[in-house]
Amino acid sequence: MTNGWTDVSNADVILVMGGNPAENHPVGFRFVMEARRKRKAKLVVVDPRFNRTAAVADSYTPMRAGTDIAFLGGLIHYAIENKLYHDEYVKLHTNAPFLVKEGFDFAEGYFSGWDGAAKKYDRASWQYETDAQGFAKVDPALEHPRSVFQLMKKHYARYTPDAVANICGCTAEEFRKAAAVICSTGRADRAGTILYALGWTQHSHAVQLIHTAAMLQLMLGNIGMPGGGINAQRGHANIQGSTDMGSWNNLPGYLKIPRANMATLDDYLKANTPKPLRPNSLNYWGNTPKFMVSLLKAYYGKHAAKENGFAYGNIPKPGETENYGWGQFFDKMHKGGIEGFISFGMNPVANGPNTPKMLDALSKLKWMIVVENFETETAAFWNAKKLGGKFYPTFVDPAQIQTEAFLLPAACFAEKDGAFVNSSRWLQWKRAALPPPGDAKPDQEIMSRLFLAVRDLYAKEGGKAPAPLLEMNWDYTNPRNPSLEEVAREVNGREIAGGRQLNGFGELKDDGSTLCGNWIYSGSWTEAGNMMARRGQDDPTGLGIYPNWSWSWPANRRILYNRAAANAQGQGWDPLRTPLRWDGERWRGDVPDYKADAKPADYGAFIMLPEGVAKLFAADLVEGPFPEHYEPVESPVPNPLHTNVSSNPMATVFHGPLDKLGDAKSYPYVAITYRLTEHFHYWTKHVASGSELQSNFFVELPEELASAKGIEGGDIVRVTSARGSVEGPALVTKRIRPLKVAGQTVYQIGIPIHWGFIGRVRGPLVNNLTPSAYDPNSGTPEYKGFLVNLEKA
Amino acid sequence: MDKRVERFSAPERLTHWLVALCYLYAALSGLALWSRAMWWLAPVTGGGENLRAWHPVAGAVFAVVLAVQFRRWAAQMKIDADDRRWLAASPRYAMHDETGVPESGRFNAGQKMLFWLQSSSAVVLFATGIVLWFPESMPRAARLASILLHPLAAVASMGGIIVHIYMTTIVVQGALHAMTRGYVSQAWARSHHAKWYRQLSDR
Amino acid sequence: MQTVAKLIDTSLCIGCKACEVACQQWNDQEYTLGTFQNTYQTMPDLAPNFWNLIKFRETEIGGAQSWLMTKYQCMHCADAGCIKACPSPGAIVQLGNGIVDFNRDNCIGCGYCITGCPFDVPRLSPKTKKVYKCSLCSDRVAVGLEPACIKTCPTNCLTFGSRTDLQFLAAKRAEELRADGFAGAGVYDGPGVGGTNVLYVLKHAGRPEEYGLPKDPTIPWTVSLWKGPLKWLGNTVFIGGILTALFHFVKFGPKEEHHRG
Amino acid sequence: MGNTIDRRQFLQSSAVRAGAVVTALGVDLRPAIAAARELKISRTTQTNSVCPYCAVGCSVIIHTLGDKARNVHPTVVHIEGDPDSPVNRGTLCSKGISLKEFVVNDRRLTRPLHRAPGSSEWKPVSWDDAFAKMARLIKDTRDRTFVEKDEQGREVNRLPSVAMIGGCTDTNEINYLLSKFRFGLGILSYENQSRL
Repeated sequence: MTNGWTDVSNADVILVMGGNPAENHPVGFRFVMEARRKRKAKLVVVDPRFNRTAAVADSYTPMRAGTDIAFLGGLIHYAIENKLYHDEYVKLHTNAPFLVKEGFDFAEGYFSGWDGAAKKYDRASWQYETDAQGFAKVDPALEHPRSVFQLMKKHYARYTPDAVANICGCTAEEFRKAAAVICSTGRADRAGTILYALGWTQHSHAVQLIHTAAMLQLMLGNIGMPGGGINAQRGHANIQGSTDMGSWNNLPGYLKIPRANMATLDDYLKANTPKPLRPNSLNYWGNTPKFMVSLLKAYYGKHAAKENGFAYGNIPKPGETENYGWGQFFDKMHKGGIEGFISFGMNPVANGPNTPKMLDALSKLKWMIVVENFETETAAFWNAKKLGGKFYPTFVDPAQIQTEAFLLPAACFAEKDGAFVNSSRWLQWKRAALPPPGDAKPDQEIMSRLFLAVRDLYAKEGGKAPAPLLEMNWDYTNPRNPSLEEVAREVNGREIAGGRQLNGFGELKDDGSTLCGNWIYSGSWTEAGNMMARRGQDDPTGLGIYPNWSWSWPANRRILYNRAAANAQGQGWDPLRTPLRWDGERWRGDVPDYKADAKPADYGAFIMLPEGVAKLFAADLVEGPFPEHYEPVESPVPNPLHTNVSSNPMATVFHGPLDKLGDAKSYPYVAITYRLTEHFHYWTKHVASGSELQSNFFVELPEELASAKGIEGGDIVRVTSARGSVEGPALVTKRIRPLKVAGQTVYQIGIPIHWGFIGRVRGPLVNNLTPSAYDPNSGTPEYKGFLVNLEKA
Repeated sequence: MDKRVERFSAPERLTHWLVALCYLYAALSGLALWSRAMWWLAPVTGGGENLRAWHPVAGAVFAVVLAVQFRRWAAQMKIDADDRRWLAASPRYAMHDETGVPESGRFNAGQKMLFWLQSSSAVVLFATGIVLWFPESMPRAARLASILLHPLAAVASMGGIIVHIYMTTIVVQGALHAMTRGYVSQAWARSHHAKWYRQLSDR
Repeated sequence: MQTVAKLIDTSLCIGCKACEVACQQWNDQEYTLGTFQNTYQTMPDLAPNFWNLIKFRETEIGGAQSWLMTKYQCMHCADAGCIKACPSPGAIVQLGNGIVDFNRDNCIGCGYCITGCPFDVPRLSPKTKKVYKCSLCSDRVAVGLEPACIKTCPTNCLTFGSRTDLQFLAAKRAEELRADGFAGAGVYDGPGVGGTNVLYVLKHAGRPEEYGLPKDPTIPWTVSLWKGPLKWLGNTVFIGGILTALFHFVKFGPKEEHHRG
Repeated sequence: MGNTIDRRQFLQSSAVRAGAVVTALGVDLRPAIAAARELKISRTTQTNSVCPYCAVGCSVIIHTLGDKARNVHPTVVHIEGDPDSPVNRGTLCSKGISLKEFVVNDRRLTRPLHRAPGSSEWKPVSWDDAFAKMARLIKDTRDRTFVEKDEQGREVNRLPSVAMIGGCTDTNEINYLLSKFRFGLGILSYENQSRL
């Protein structure tokens, strides 16, 4: 979230699209209701289903799953066409005035630079036209035909209301009505927010989709504004913190993983420290060396010295173009290329795409370690034939599965301390209330003892490449079970000499004199103590910024890009709703997302970007600098905009025997999977209360389709995709409308997740159906909008 | 000494007293449920929870035994022309002025009326009682009707019973003895049930 | 002494069921599993171990697609039919603050309250032979805590406070809704039962049945008849019967054999 | 009338705490005593925690009974929203309000389990044995498949044959330790729930 939950109450318009907060974030949704009560805010819902958010909305527009870019692109077109965008904001805070190199083009579904043989883009033509110093050229009037603004206007000229209706399946009138409300925020005194969730991220074009939303919000001048922003409602208590601590391609703090071609730390820093693209760009990532060296010091302690590049060599490095993401490594596992697998509290058999393939992949493992509160489908995958056999006709008996499995009992949240980062980026410290049951242990003890056991073997017996293992700093007071407070202090960072806790990442050094486990968390545990455990109630701005409640990354800043809520003079666009303003000497309000002592004109508002301004045109994404509507990998119709390039040409798709894709002839219906408010993910099927609220798996389908198929509510239906099937009772409803798309009627089917073959209540795993197709930038699978068939069982 | 005449056979007496016993319990526990002013009867009849459990059981036994009694007596309870005249003259009967009061058979018209009153109210009490016994599985309309009809029938029934008890224990000396021991004197029979007495003598 | 109340603004209910579970948790209810009923509703009706149910109704009102979600529980009527029907003194009590509470030690399980209730709320447990319903968390209210359902409600759909304050708030909310284009918006508070201490704001106040609420709730006339005229009739019969007998005895005494010819 | 506990009766009642309780609810609460039931959280220890489900980040108060004396294991009797939190202000959703059912749950795992290759069941194993076995398996795999230099001879120090996932249900600190764990071993294939 750029803005956070409490800030939603400052909005005038709330667009909920690709999310369903009333059901999946009911407590967060209270701020939507507050905005409506306090500010008469309008709630606009665009969704394939008339869900519980739509039930209380001011306007609901149905749409076909996977066509969000068309809808949002239509909004951009609508805003430009009707001059509803915030002109001054766009000129000041975005790259709309930047000139793009000659040669950039878009035609017939491809941007310039497409290499059909290699199936990828050469992004050379997507760059800015630069001057002698390497700065981008601009046209402040936005009139140059190669200015980002003009290129964007041209790109979205095709996204007329009729075109949107034809793709999305709503009527042009419905689109216009929603657009009028949404685009009403393109004024200085109005702010609109967007709430989204997995309905946007689970597509083969997910990142582009969110880019479109960001573009729309920038056009409307809503980024940085209280009551604005684009706000991802994340689905797990610490999915944000977990992401902040890195994934296969990131080190903690979003430092990029070193690649094989970056042999030394210098190579790495050269490749990953950006240069400013405008004279007034603060370019904060220019501090990358401080962050990286402090991280290496935290990792390798005394083994990290200037002479050895701070033990940089110990960090594992993928090849330049290699991908070690979810789709790739499970595919590799499926092909027998992975021996061992460790899962700390995740259940890929349930939550990963294409369960039949997942089961097959796990059965090829030599060993597997699962750390959990409850027995999961993943832990017991080897028993899937017995427990869920009907849906896995080709899966083998346990006797044929040679995987040695460990299922380790872990403490649950109430039995551990530590910090969770919520969607608002608030690090909230929690305390342990009781010891774990029986012989269960906290994860840090399990992990540490396992790590130390391996390390002991290396110390005793020697072995291959012991250095990365032996030099990793595990020097905690109790290494077998480190105190999380001690770990949190290390994450915050300190001066190595003297041990003073740092006040923030501004104090980090690139000479090895500071250590810091995650630079964006620096400031969370200072000499003043644990900032994450603070319980202050004050809200000095009255905008729902609670600076003394817990601690927010970065630097306790609550609204990201808050400098953009002010104009060139540093005064708020809306004087009644200004998180940050320049009083002539200093910035007042929220912690400035800006250099604290710099004048308004000194720098661009987007200090993390080399441009210094926000990017409407973004060359970093693999499938193009402007988002384009591409159909899902499985689609009921060819792309109405360019039939030959129907789905995302860069989408990650696998082609093994278990990766089949279906066509509209055999699988005519569009399916989406989603959560219900009654359950949490695959956990509450173990919990009595959730089991009571919704005991049964079911399939939601439109009345019209049901009557055509002779299905009545409660009849058992079978849903089949090219990968697998599920069975359950039908919930027949008016709330999913048949849609007219490209001249034909398209039916959508809703399938809630939450059940599995282990639990207090059981049901089929919906990922039996989903395709192994992923977004190329983020690696998220396409759970929204794949094809199925439906029949009465 | 007068010759004795058998008035009620042993099975008749047994049924009557079984009915009476069940009735007494159902009536007392029912009175506790009837009004909070009568709640003092609840401890007497076993306490709230027990009386809730036992009242319907007593009612059910009452209904079954009453059915036996009904089968035995129904034929003798037909109202004939004499009975109608008897009823017309009943105020005088009540004031012990029996001129013009026709002679009675085995049961006089008042007793017959009581029989029919008790039998019909028992039908209502039983039907509505079943509903009130298992309210959770009964339709709301039935419960709403029963909650009114059950006490209504009870009131009617108990009104009759008050008269019955008063008549049989105090007004008509010897009646109680007839039901306890089974026989009456010829004089008593002749005096109270002349028609019946003649039938017996004719036999 | 102020009467407490709960306000349910149905226009703010998102059917999240937090109130259902809060009730279950606070009252340590046993959870049960349900069978599929072609609805999102947790169970078809209230149950002895389920005192607070959100009713889900898919409907169309004025041509607009609606999905109405209405919390349903004891209404804590001022003139409570359950109390009227209850034979066991102290089993159902109306506290000074208006809460209609059960004291299950005194409950005899007759179920009359179920019939007496205009809203069909109390439920008899076949297991314990006692009747159960919402107590408006009288134990929490006693120590200054809100009822569990109200505290947990994320959207402000539920509000707790004095009845007077909430009547004011409800009227204001209804007015806001009318200003928002819901001409039929209004407050539902059961005048037929002397007002309920659970107030509803409905967008379509003229059609409470759409929400699963009875149109004009009153104590059933059979119950009123039973507890009113019938009681007097009965008392007359019983007392009159006995008095008449006494009078008769004194005036006429027993029959003597010689009366007859 | 007899069913109403009126103010006088209340004041006379010996079972009732003394003192006026007029709270922020704006309601005089004194008459609302339910003598039949003791408030179930009146003797609990309260611990501040955060809901482990979605990422709204609702603060919760965990009520435990049991003073941790030698033979006493505290147990959770109730979990409720924390009114101090600006996020939830005491409110919780249907999942959060029933967290007790998650913590106190007869389906919780309470001892390490091991499944031998080809077996069709779990067998309990001691922690020490489990750690020894797992460490041996990890070392064998690492020694066999670790890549110090790629085909082009560049130092890469990676362990491509082990994959690891998780962390989104755990705290920052554990996630940080996980990063040390995996980089120590050389694991690159690492993902969490944000990928899904």
